[in-house]
Amino acid sequence: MERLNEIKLKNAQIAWRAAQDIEEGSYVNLGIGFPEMIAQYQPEGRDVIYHTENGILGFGGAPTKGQEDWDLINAGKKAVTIKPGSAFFHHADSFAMVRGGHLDLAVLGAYQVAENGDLANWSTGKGGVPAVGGAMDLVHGAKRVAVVTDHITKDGKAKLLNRCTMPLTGVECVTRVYTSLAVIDIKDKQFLLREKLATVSFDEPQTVTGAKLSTGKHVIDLSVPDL
Amino acid sequence: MERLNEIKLKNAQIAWRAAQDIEEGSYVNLGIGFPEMIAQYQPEGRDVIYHTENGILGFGGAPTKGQEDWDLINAGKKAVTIKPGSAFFHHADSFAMVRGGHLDLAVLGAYQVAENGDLANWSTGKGGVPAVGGAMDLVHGAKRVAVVTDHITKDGKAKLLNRCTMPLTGVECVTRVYTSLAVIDIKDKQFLLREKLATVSFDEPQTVTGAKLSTGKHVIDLSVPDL
Amino acid sequence: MDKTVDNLAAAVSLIDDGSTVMIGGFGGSGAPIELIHALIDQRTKELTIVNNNAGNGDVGLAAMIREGMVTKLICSFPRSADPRAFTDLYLANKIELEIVPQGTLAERIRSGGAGIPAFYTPTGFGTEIANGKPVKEFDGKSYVEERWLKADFALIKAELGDPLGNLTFRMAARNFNPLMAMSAHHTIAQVSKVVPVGKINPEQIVTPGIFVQQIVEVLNPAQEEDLNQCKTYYPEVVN
Amino acid sequence: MDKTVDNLAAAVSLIDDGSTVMIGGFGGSGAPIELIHALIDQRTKELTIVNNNAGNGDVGLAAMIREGMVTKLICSFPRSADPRAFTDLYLANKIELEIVPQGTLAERIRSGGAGIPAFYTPTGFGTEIANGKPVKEFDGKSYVEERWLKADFALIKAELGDPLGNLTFRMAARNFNPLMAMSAHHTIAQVSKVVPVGKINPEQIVTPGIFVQQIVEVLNPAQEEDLNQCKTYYPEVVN
Repeated sequence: MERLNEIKLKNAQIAWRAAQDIEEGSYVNLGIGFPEMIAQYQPEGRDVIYHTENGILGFGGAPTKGQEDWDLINAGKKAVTIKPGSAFFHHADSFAMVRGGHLDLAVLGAYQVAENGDLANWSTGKGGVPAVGGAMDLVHGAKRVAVVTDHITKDGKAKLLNRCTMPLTGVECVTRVYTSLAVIDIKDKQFLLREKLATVSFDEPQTVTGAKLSTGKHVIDLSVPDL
Repeated sequence: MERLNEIKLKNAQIAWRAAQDIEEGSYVNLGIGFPEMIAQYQPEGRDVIYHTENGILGFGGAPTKGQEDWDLINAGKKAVTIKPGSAFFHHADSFAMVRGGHLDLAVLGAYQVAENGDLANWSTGKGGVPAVGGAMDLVHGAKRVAVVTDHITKDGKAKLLNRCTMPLTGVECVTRVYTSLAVIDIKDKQFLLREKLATVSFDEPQTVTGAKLSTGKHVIDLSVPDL
Repeated sequence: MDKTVDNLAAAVSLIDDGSTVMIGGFGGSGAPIELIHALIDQRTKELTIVNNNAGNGDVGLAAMIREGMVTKLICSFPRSADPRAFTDLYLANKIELEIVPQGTLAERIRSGGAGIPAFYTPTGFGTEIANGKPVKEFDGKSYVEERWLKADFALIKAELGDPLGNLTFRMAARNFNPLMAMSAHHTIAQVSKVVPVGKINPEQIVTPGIFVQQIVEVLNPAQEEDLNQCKTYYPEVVN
Repeated sequence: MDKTVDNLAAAVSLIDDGSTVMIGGFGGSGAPIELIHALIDQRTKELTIVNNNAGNGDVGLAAMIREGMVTKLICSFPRSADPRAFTDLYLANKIELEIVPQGTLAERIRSGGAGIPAFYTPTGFGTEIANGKPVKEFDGKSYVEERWLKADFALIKAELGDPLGNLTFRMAARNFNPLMAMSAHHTIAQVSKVVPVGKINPEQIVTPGIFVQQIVEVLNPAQEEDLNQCKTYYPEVVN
């Protein structure tokens, strides 16, 4: 475990890896927080249009400090900018885009992901103030739902499980998970290891995964730059 | 019957009478054809905003011949003009206005009206090509639904009936009927005679009405200008 | 990303026999006449068409129906000044008709685009339109359950369009066009002018590009009403 | 017809204790701070508030909650940079919370305005959000039935407004504002500028006046974010 903690990818590197899979011309929603980083690693020259729940298509990065316009924010309520060709719309139209299957991809964070694609990312179920935002709409709306997450929790527990124990965000919705150790697809209610760090063995990711991690012939190295 | 046919109001006069009841500041939809005439008799100085299903609020009368813009038409596909303060919107928003109860009044034509407020105005039930348009939405959407109609059909049959025999447009939706002989309210599943032409007796309208026409103390003269 | 297509024939070339095609417009206003004529040229068959009406005269949707390309029509009002094309086939039992109240038609199309498989409406309750549909009571009032309407393709008409597919509409030519853009799997927009990306004020975009797959410029588009006043017949009869 | 009202106090004066009030905005963007503060001045009690969030810092909705005016909050995300006002009352069981997924919240509000008493959505199926709600299968997939949401009043923020109530919105400050205008029985809009009737291009009106009952001009409206950066506290504490 300690060894894995030393060699595992940083969030920026997981975000970089997720960014490589986003296709030219895609419409993409990135969850608040960690997933937002993905936009920074969008490969040069690739056109991707980002959607935010609060009614913008085609927003760009943060403005210079002091240049914020608080009518121009993203779902995380951070100030953003707009690119040429952006559009504003109200919340019902925004979620028509989401629920209607118009987004090619949503990338979200996770507390837990189950081998059947169930996702838990909105409530730890431990009390406190619940807050769901747009996550439940996104997981049943976007054409493809991916997750970026550390492979294990801060206290060493598996986040990839047989069944989620925390309240669900959506059922059977996640099809790919980018973790700090591996890239894992979910297909036919199974975790399929697609890529792993060159420095971990085939067995190591399984030791920190709470469900069977199927490995096929096609597992390749998960290779990312230093960031 | 022949006597009634001689003294009965013309459509323009029925339209005039209906126009007098439209309140300052109302949002109003007028059905295709005969009801459209009502707008011509809107009392001077009274602000009324007309809605048309195809996405205009605040349209005005017909343009000068030759000045038609065919992107600026009403539900009857006749060329109209716009007044200052008009707005364009798509069909879902247009019917949100209708179905959501935002229109103060809809005035429609009728084949038949029943004493419980049922309306038949879309299909004679006799074959041919059925066509419903926006009528079914209007009758269950506008805050108040009124009808303008001749009191009897061209071949002398009653249009105000116990029960409609033609396919219904809506159930229990009409609350006032302006006919060529009288103004009749519908309340508690009864026709209540409110106004009648001074030249007809209390009994005459009943003879051409297919349901009980209740008369109270408050029946007044239906008085309209020559038009 | 550039969604512009060079010509009308290319724009409609993906449309296959048997497709469901939504066509924007209310009567002639907002009707994408040039796209419809390109589809007629292509002789695509067995189409299910969704439109508010059933065409007028001898051009546009009426011509498409007259040419026998349409198996089924879903509309609210199949009457017009000159509805012969539809009426003749309908009375001869050669075209199927699904009549939908206009507001329900609009909402079913929007629902298709918004991922709402069904909704309840007061419209049509107690009428033959509700036959066979579930009815449910809410707060003491009865409503009819209506299903979403989706399509393989939408042919729409817009005013300005940019290469990302962002659109504006001219006056009441907006009508069903933005809704059909949302609902169809593949939306083809004819625009009266293609402008550069960034040229349309983002607050004034009515249909964001995410709902549009292809745009084709048609300068000075014809109005169905004008064509019919001139007794235009499409496709032109060649002696 | 002139829907303009002279001042904020007059604009909110109809709002009674026990009302359901929708408040526009997403976080601070599009939040009608000045209208909210006018309502705080009026000390209206036992309100049910519909908003995407639960306020931030010591101004606007947060201040209204802190002052004990809110009995129930219907929202999607009651967290913010500084959510103390809500969190304290919530954890002390002094305010009721109904959590609604954001897209479902938007659609429920729109449905209220559009006369759709209920609709089906995939959102929340299989989660605790669906507890107690009817579930129905369409085309082999399961959906949750959700009800419309209506309100007695809406407080919204717009950019331009004319005396007929026609409105435009500034950038992403649009968010829930047009939907709440549709859904509330009585909509009060604060606008950054009142312009004469006819001044707004009818193609560019986002909320037609039919959805708006009163408008009040608030020149240079405050941004919640700016107020919080300056540690503003409303109502000001007078020594």
